Amino acid sequence: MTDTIGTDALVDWITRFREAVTEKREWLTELDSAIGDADHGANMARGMSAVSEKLGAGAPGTVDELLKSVGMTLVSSVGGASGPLYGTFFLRMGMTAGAVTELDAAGLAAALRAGLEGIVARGKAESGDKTMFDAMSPAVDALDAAIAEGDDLPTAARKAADAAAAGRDATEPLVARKGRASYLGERSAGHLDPGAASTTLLFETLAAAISGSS
Amino acid sequence: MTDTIGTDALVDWITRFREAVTEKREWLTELDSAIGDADHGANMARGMSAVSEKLGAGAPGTVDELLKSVGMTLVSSVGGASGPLYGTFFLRMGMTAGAVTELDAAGLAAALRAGLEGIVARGKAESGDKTMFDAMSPAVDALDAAIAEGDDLPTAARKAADAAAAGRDATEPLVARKGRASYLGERSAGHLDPGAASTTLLFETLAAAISGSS
Amino acid sequence: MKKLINAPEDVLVESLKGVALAHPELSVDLETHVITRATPKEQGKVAVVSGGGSGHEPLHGGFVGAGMLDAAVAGEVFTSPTPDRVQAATKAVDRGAGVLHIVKNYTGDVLNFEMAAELAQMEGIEVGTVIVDDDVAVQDSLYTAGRRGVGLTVLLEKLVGAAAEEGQDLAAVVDLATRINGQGRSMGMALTSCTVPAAGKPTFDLPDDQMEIGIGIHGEPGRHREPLAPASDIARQLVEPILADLDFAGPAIVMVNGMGATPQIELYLMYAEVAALLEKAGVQIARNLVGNYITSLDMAGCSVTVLKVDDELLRLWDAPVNTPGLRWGA
Amino acid sequence: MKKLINAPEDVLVESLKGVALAHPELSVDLETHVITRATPKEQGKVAVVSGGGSGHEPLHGGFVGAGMLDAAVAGEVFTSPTPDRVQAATKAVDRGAGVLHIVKNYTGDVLNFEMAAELAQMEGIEVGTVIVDDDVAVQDSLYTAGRRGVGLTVLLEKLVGAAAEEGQDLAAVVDLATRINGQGRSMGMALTSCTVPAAGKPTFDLPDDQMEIGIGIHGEPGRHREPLAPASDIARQLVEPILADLDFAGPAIVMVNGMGATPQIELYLMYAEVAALLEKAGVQIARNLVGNYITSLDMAGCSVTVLKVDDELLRLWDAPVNTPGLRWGA
Ligand SMILES: Nc1ncnc2c1ncn2[C@@H]1O[C@H](COP(=O)(O)OP(=O)(O)O)[C@@H](O)[C@H]1O
Ligand SMILES: Nc1ncnc2c1ncn2[C@@H]1O[C@H](COP(=O)(O)OP(=O)(O)O)[C@@H](O)[C@H]1O
Ligand SMILES: [Mg+2]
Ligand SMILES: [Mg+2]
Ligand SMILES: [Mg+2]
Ligand SMILES: [Mg+2]
Repeated sequence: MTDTIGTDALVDWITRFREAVTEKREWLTELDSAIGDADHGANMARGMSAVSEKLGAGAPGTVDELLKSVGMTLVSSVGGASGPLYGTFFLRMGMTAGAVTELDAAGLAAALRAGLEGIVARGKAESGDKTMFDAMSPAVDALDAAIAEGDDLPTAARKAADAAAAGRDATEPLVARKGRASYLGERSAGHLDPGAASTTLLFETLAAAISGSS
Repeated sequence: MTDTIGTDALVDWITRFREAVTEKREWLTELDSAIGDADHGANMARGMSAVSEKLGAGAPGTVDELLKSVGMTLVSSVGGASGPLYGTFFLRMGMTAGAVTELDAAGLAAALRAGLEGIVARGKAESGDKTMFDAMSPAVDALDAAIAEGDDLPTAARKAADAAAAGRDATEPLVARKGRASYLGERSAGHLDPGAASTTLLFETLAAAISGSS
Repeated sequence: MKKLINAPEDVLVESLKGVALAHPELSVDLETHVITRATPKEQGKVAVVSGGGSGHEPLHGGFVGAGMLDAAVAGEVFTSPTPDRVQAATKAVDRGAGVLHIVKNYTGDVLNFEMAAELAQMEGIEVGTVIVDDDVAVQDSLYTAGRRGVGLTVLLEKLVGAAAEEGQDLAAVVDLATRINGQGRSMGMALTSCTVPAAGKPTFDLPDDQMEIGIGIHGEPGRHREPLAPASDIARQLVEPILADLDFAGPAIVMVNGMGATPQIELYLMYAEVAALLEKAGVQIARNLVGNYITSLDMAGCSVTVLKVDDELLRLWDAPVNTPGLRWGA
Repeated sequence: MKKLINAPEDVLVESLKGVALAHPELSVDLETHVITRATPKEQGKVAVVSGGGSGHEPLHGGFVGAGMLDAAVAGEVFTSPTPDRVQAATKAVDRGAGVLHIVKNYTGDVLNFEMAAELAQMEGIEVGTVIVDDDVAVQDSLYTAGRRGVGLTVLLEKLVGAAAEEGQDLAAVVDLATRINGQGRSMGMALTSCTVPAAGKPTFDLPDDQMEIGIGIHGEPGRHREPLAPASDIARQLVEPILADLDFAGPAIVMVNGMGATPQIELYLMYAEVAALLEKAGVQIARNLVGNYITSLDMAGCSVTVLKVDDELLRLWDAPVNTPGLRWGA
């Protein structure tokens, strides 16, 4: 078993993520209706379809070029909070990955960690603020822990996805402190955070791409 | 039996008419919602309550002063189509009645006929245009006919009220040619004319005032 | 009924109170509901008075000011004001050169302004009248109440106001008004009914997937009801009857007007559709207005008005105007 | 969903097309959704750029023109525009004296404008930023996203636009903007939700007898929901938190703003209520705006903005402005 993820698998990840946000578009928007402005589904679907179009014209051969292209496309097609945040995530991932054609488990973990840090640098979210951070941070932590325990990449990615989902579900009772939902004060409690929901899709599709490619 | 109507009975008529339009206010507005602008009830209630207030401050002793005062008050408090039309009706009635303290059957019939002609002079309505004319004209005709047949005043007034009601009901299938309802074209058919409905109340209350006072 | 009001019967006066507070350049009489300029125009110029039921704001009160109206008489919601008030306004603004009454063609408005003109003339004030009847949704006929006065009223008040301001005499101003009325047409549609405060519920029920074509400005239902359609189709349904009624090839002023609850983003979208159709028909849009100018309370929908113009009308259009609802060059 | 639109995804571009057709004095880029003045201001003057999600019209595009904005960047409905577009607008209008970005305090707007400023600065354009956060419905805190930028944005764009137009340098313009942001506050409420075209149904459900207090401008629910109340009570609920947050005794500019579907007759009525409450609290209303200036698509409701002013701010307020949404002295 090759415990790496190459550019093809990364493209597969991006494609699956695009399909997932498109399929769950209405659900994401519904979540954003409850505590935001009812556009998270549209934002993610617009951004990822721009990414697909970009990649369809020819995907770069190295991991850094590929992920930076994804990031730049998101930055320049989404707008809203999620555009710069997801955009920065992929840009930082790419910068950390470097001009390679595949990433091993440690390389992927480092890249994801850099992406997460990029989101924090931009958005200043902390744990419990009820944002995408609350799904992403446990997912990256779980990936690190699984690799440290010696899990193979598919297993580690699966654990990351599960941690993201758990983190997403844990946003429900929270009172938001960042993003639009914070304007609702106490009324933001009792709803899942839309960004945490899309981030869970990001890790679910990563796990699927990795097991599909392993 | 005194076959006349004096100023007291006329005041009673006006009071009863006020009560009737106030009580039927919502119905009149509903009729006007269907083929007009949803204000006929409010217009008539506002006008007649202004009239009551005016008369409450002291009713004139002669028929002409009384009816002209009613007419002027309606003109200056209703607005819309019904203000000038009902206002002119009472003004002309008063002018025709003259400075008397009571009207006999022929005098009342002549005054009502003059009122009707005033409405036509202002509004140019013809029979079948789906307006208050379609209730008032048969009512005045019926009064004339009853008096010619030798009916007493209460009986004649009763027949006039019945003719008004029949005229009102006959407006239902008509396509309006005057007033706001005319803008609806064919869609105005299938609804009673609100003005014909309030005119019927005018003759119903006249009959009630006359029988109450006879 | 969801409205920012207190008691329904106080809406008009309380709203006029707000107009008075917001616009020190206007005088608002809370008894008679007459709005005049705080600084009257010079003696010897024709005064222009309009009015009608309330609920069409900014029409008419929002068009009082230099270059447009001298007075507006506000009736109750959707109810023409009474003759005594129109006469009072007429008398107040007469500067010795006569007064033009701009009357929208509704039986109520026509009758009340007619009586008002009689009263004013009895006091020696010369009164001219133009009856605006531009709504092509209504079939014109000698035997009916005729066409309604709708959107064209806004353009006419601006143009005639400019002519009066520059000192044209009453006969000229009446002629101009009559000419404008002859060469302008409008057509409107509604996505929703409006709710008259005193009635407390929508004037008509319109299912979620239906719209009314050929409405007026009083919440009256239109000529027909049909399934909701895209903006391009709605534009066609508004523009075609206008073009069918009068040859508009050549320069024109075009207004896309909101009925009160339709936001600007939609009105501009409609304007793009309307402009494309008109251009295809040889209409050159020389000037335009896009916004809420003659509304129907909280109705959602829009109307289109097209007015054939020449250099003279464009000159009057471009003349300074300084009112709450329309302002440029001042 | 009852709207005058074609396909939901085309609303923005098709509406911008209408803006372009209606306003030859503006340049509208249908690719980047950037609106600029057709005639740029003189070299050597600070340029003022704003932008944000669409659906708030006339904000921001309707405020481009002499005396106000140099460019507006229109994002998708309720979605901040992307950094590349803001940067393109910044570059297009820079006249060598630097550019002020006016940003409403939403995470999306702040992040995208921040990236845009970085991009512009990399190209050697000096960029100053003011983040408007005037909404007292939101509790202010270092640990949250902070207060939203709402109604004050309109007043700030006018005042800062005037300062830039008269030639004040970037530091002065930034200072002025910061000062204005410090002394203005707003609060809003909704009678109905709005409907985002792409979503196709109302963002939140609000029963017929309920209203939302403390809403923003993106159809987000407010701080709390309560039974429908008379206008006088609503005015109190909007004015009190504003006065509790800052001492407004003295001269002020006051705006009563409609959310998009509320007609003028109601806004003026609200203005009367608001003005009475403010006066009682020692606020002297020196200037006012009543109308739809910063909207939330087809939401019914209103907001109140109060800005403390001095003679200098009043001078800038009275300076000529010539935009589709705000115009005087020109
Ligand atoms: N400061 C922040 N840091 C991290 N994530 C954030 C922050 N602010 C908002 N988000 C995320 O962005 C999501 C909303 O994205 P989206 O709806 O696309 O943008 P917008 O809020 O501009 O409409 C939220 O659900 C939240 O997860
Ligand atoms: N030209 C006319 N002649 C006679 N009656 C008329 C005429 N036009 C309208 N009406 C009557 O007026 C009634 C409407 O009155 P109202 O609703 O109070 O005024 P408006 O139509 O101005 O709102 C109609 O139902 C009709 O009976
Ligand atoms: Mg959102
Ligand atoms: Mg009526
Ligand atoms: Mg009426
Ligand atoms: Mg958004």
